[in-house]
Amino acid sequence: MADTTPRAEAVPRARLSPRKRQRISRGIQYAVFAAAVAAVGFGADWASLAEYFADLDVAKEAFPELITVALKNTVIYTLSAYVVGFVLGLVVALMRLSSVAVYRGVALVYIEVFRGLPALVVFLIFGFGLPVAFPGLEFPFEQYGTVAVALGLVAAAYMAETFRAGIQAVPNGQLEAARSLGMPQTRAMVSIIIPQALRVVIPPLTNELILLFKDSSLVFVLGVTSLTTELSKFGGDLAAEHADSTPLVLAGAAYLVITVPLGYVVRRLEAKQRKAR
Amino acid sequence: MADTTPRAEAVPRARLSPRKRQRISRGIQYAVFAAAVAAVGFGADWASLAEYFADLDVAKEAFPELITVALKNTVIYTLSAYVVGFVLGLVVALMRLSSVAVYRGVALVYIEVFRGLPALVVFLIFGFGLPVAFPGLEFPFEQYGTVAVALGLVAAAYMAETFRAGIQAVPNGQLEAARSLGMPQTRAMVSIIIPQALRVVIPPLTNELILLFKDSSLVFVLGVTSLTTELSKFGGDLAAEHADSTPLVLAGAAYLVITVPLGYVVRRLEAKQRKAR
Amino acid sequence: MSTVSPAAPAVEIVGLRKSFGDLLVLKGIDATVEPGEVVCVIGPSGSGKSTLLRCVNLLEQPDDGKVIVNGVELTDPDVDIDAARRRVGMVFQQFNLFPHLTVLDNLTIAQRKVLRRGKAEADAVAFENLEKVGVADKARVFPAKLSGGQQQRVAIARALSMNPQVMLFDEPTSALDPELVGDVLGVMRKLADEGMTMLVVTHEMQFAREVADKVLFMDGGVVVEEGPAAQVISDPRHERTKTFLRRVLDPTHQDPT
Amino acid sequence: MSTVSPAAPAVEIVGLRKSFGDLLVLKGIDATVEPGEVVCVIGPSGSGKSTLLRCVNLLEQPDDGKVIVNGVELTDPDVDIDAARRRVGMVFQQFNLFPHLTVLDNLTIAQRKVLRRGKAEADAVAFENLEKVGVADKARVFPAKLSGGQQQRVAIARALSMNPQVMLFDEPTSALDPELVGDVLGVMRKLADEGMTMLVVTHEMQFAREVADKVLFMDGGVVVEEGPAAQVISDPRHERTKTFLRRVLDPTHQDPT
Amino acid sequence: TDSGPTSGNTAPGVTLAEAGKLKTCTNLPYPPFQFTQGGKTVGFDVDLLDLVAGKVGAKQEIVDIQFNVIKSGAALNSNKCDVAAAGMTITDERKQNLDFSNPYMDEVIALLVPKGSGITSLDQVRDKKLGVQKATTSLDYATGKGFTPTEFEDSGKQLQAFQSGQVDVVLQDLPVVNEWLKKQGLSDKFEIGAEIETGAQYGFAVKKGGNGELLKTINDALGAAIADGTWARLYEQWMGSKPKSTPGK
Ligand SMILES: Nc1ncnc2c1ncn2[C@@H]1O[C@H](COP(=O)(O)OP(=O)(O)OP(=O)(O)O)[C@@H](O)[C@H]1O
Ligand SMILES: Nc1ncnc2c1ncn2[C@@H]1O[C@H](COP(=O)(O)OP(=O)(O)OP(=O)(O)O)[C@@H](O)[C@H]1O
Ligand SMILES: [Mg+2]
Ligand SMILES: [Mg+2]
Repeated sequence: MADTTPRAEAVPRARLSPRKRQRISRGIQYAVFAAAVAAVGFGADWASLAEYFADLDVAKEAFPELITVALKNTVIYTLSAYVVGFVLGLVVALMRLSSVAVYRGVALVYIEVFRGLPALVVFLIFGFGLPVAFPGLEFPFEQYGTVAVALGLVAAAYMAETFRAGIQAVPNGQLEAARSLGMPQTRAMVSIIIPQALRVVIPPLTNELILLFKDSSLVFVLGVTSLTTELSKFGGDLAAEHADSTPLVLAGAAYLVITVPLGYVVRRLEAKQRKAR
Repeated sequence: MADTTPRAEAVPRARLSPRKRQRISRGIQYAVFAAAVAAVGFGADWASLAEYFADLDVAKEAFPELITVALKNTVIYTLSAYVVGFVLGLVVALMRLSSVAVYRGVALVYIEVFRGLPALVVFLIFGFGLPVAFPGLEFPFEQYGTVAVALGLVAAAYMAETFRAGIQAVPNGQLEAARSLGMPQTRAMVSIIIPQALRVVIPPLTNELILLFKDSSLVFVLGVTSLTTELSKFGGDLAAEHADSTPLVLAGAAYLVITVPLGYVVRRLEAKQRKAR
Repeated sequence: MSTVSPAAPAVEIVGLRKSFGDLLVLKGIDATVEPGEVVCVIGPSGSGKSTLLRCVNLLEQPDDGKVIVNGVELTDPDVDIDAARRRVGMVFQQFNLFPHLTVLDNLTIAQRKVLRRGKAEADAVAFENLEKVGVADKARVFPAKLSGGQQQRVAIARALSMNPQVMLFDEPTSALDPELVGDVLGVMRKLADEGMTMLVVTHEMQFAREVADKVLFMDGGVVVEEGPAAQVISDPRHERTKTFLRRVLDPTHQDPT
Repeated sequence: MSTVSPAAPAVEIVGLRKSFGDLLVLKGIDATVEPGEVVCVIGPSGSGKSTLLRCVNLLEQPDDGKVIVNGVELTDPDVDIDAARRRVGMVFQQFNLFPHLTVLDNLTIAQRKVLRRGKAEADAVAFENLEKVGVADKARVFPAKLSGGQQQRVAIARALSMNPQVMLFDEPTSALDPELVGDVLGVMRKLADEGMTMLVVTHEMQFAREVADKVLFMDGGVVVEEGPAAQVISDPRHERTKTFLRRVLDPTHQDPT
Repeated sequence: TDSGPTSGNTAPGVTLAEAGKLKTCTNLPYPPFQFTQGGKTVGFDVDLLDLVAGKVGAKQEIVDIQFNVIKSGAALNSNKCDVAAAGMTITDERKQNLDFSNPYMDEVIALLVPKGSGITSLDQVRDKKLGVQKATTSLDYATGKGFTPTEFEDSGKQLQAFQSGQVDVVLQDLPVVNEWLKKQGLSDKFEIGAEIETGAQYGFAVKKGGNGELLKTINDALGAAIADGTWARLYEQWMGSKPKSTPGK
């Protein structure tokens, strides 16, 4: 089909060129933003905000315990639970990939239950249900041990899925290449598949660290002393004592100081992996 | 290179053929499992377990309120927060993709803060900090409104990232094809990109529903009545009252009845999408 | 086949330059496609062929130089770029059909939303073009149900449905199984015979030799050699062109580098 | 080139059947590769070529039939399959180099862990084979830094490092840029000249015609036609073979189906 | 650390969860019984139990935990602590899960209302939002009267919710309310509308059937403190007034 449209039908110039149109649209958006800022600026009760969210006197009281006790304990809870979750998660993941059906079944139930329940419910059952039923039950390192196991149980379910996904993310061709060189299954897993899977799981495992860090805010239901308190309870109690949210804001800032950079690292790693593929 | 290895060097038969070796290894694994089951079976105090985790008398008391009040409220909290999070999340996602730098900045800070803080801390600041600072503050629908907004604020941050990822997951070639057919940017977004992005985000959005369902277990910190209580508080209080974990087990089961099938749906959808690619 | 007219060129590219970050990809390209002419662009991977094509309908914004299509300078910042793009059809290596729309809707959506054609007219144009590429029977199915060759033919029909004055093809058969390449090349040959103006990036030397009026050989962001198809492919002047063609045309007679 | 010996065949396939779920992919294949012979398998997509190859080194478990390599029946359930696989080298379309290991380690890991060779010996074998395929200078880099052609040549060298008695190739050049195909085919031609027994799935008809002793044409899970390369490719007997070859060898002269 | 029954205490026969420590479970803040002041937990209960700690040669350590797991016995049964002390009322229901000491104070609960509202009884606030602390006798009392009050995790959150208008009136133990009203600004806005004598009494508790020796030590210490006037002195120090009645008399 020869194109019979007359050449003369020139391309119309836009009444407003895209460049101009964009400039106008952007102007409107800035205006909306400025209006919103102004509304907040005049509407908000700045005096109240400063008094209740940034009260220096109250803030002073929070230190140094906010760091030396609360943040320290939060980090201890998180890391110890991470270790428990990592080891248990690896075991569950291997069970999940086992050739023995009952292991797969047990692992599946474990994962489904612990991913499906709120951490709070796990803590309540674990922290009070079990000890009431079995009065002798004790964990090493007292509070720290109890928290590590309770939080670790929840983390293990997520980590098990991460490990499994990591192993399955290694292209099948890798295993086939290894087997076609005469490597037995176990050797191929150890030398070829697992080293590659570990790289894949670093970002989700770091993400799990962030989630655990936040979940550690729930250990208060297990009961804590002034020495084993963590960030959210410390901030919450001090806030209640003074009827002033400044300590909570400080505790929140302490969380962000850890979670935001870690989140950034996770996204960098993920982007790098996407590019490498 | 001609192969000079003598043909006679036959492939060795395995002393134990792989088939036999596998059968033995599997036998060992089953034996270990049986031993573990036996250890638990004899070691556990079944009478205690039954009394404290499956006490029929206590269970009877939990009904029908477990369903008619607690589960109902949990569902109401979750769904209303989901709606708030969806709308707010969409707005934040569009701000995040805006060409105006301040919008991108505001959206980024919002996302980082609300993803970086434990939901508990958000609830405490939101439930007690804000009302103390601004005594007039009220939400519609009382308790339900407060929870919807508090939980929705947290959900919005995650959903915003989901929406953004969904839009960016549509291959660039789709936008290029649309633009090369003469579609303006907005038209291409509406007719080509967003319909495809919506399909991509269905699994993560369903996942977010599961997470919200679990996070609703934290609304107790905002203060609830026996009419607005939800699953974990209902189960926890009843368990404390009877010093018996059966109500908690029932509440846990109620969570699982919702989260496990939803999780299954998510994985089915994800697998389908992976295959479609 | 070649219907060179005294009118202005269909596509005129003048001093086109484009870099990505520090990487200078197009180092000043000049080229012309006359109305009704078929021009093939060949060259090694990374030489800038796709970038050149994408600059012609402004999927990439050139850093410098002019692109003039049928007398309208697309690189003029005040031109209505959406209106201008409608005159230029583009076919991609990866087809880029809209997977959420049926084949028919793939062909009608831009007609209706952009050209504001009614449903009846848009459908008629769509079917006419689907007939032309031989997949009219697939109008109601979704792209995922089609073979690669069928998808690419639908993509060609989709571009044709906007009544473009020029068609750009970027390696349209590279993603296809060898057995399916022929169908698509057949459609392109038919289009050329009907007088469509075409600018084609391809590795199919036989197609270039038989169908193209002119061949450009690009390497390292410049046009190294340019001339009638028979001459450039069968009797190249430049050493780099010779090496490239020897490798592509006769892959088995060669030692590892 | 063909050095048919009075000894047993290098590969013998008898009545091989394989299905995936309800899909019967191989419907009883019989084939023989003599020592030193090069056999090419051609055929349309989905005809079962890859499955056949993968059954030969038991990457897929056949449902029925026998595979005998150098007198050892691999399909015997009591054979040490890992030991048997070492005698058969395999080269994949997607290269499948180990991305976390350097080129050298890709070549030595199986030698050391499976054949229990010492480091010095494994390195020597690796370098010898890297020389042979022309990428010895890349021994210390990671696969991601290599072009597709270089990766595939490394993959060939990796397989050779296990001193296989037979080499299997599954479309070794299909994932390569056209310009890089030649290097890999060159290496394969050299291997064939040196007397390696090879079973090659390929779409490169020129290679098959020039290098193969025998060509099998498969379609729909059966061997439709089998014979000397020149005969099957230049003068096929069966209609389906003729259609296939016409499409592959002359893609531009064809109407859309 | 030792686990389970240990020796190493000076008082014979008394076993502690952790040698050398008398662990006390409570729910903070609960002024004037237990609350944090300058980083330390102080209060009436704290001082009374310090007497007990002295007798067993241990140092008191406070474990802050939800009140419902205190009253259910779970906190004690799981060895989180040796004794529960949280301004806790002795009730028949709680007796099933805990072994209570002798009472150490009579319980009075108060209805705190906005100043000048004229409210003097619970019956006047039927249409208002009532705030209580989770799992307390105030909650039981209000539910008994047909209310569905909003329940807060601890008295601190209850007060904050009241101050910010999330609830209109609150029900809480009188000593706690008195302590609140000492806070700057609160007595200008709020007042006690009604004092309700429940007839119940406060007591400490140990693990059900698990620690008779400790319970005896507690009762001995309480008896001695009441007898020698220490109890009355501490009462006046923390409650701000002389005791109207003396438990066990
Ligand atoms: N969007 C981009 N950002 C950065 N670099 C780019 C981009 N697009 C192309 N390039 C680079 O520009 C160079 C030319 O790319 P181009 O796609 O034009 O080559 P080509 O000749 O089409 O190659 P091929 O035959 O592989 O398609 C390459 O080095 C490529 O990596
Ligand atoms: N693991 C598998 N599971 C299910 N079906 C499979 C599997 N592998 C191959 N098939 C199917 O078996 C048939 C033959 O596949 P095969 O890969 O052997 O064909 P082929 O001749 O190699 O084709 P191509 O030229 O595209 O590589 C195809 O229909 C394919 O979809
Ligand atoms: Mg290109
Ligand atoms: Mg194949």
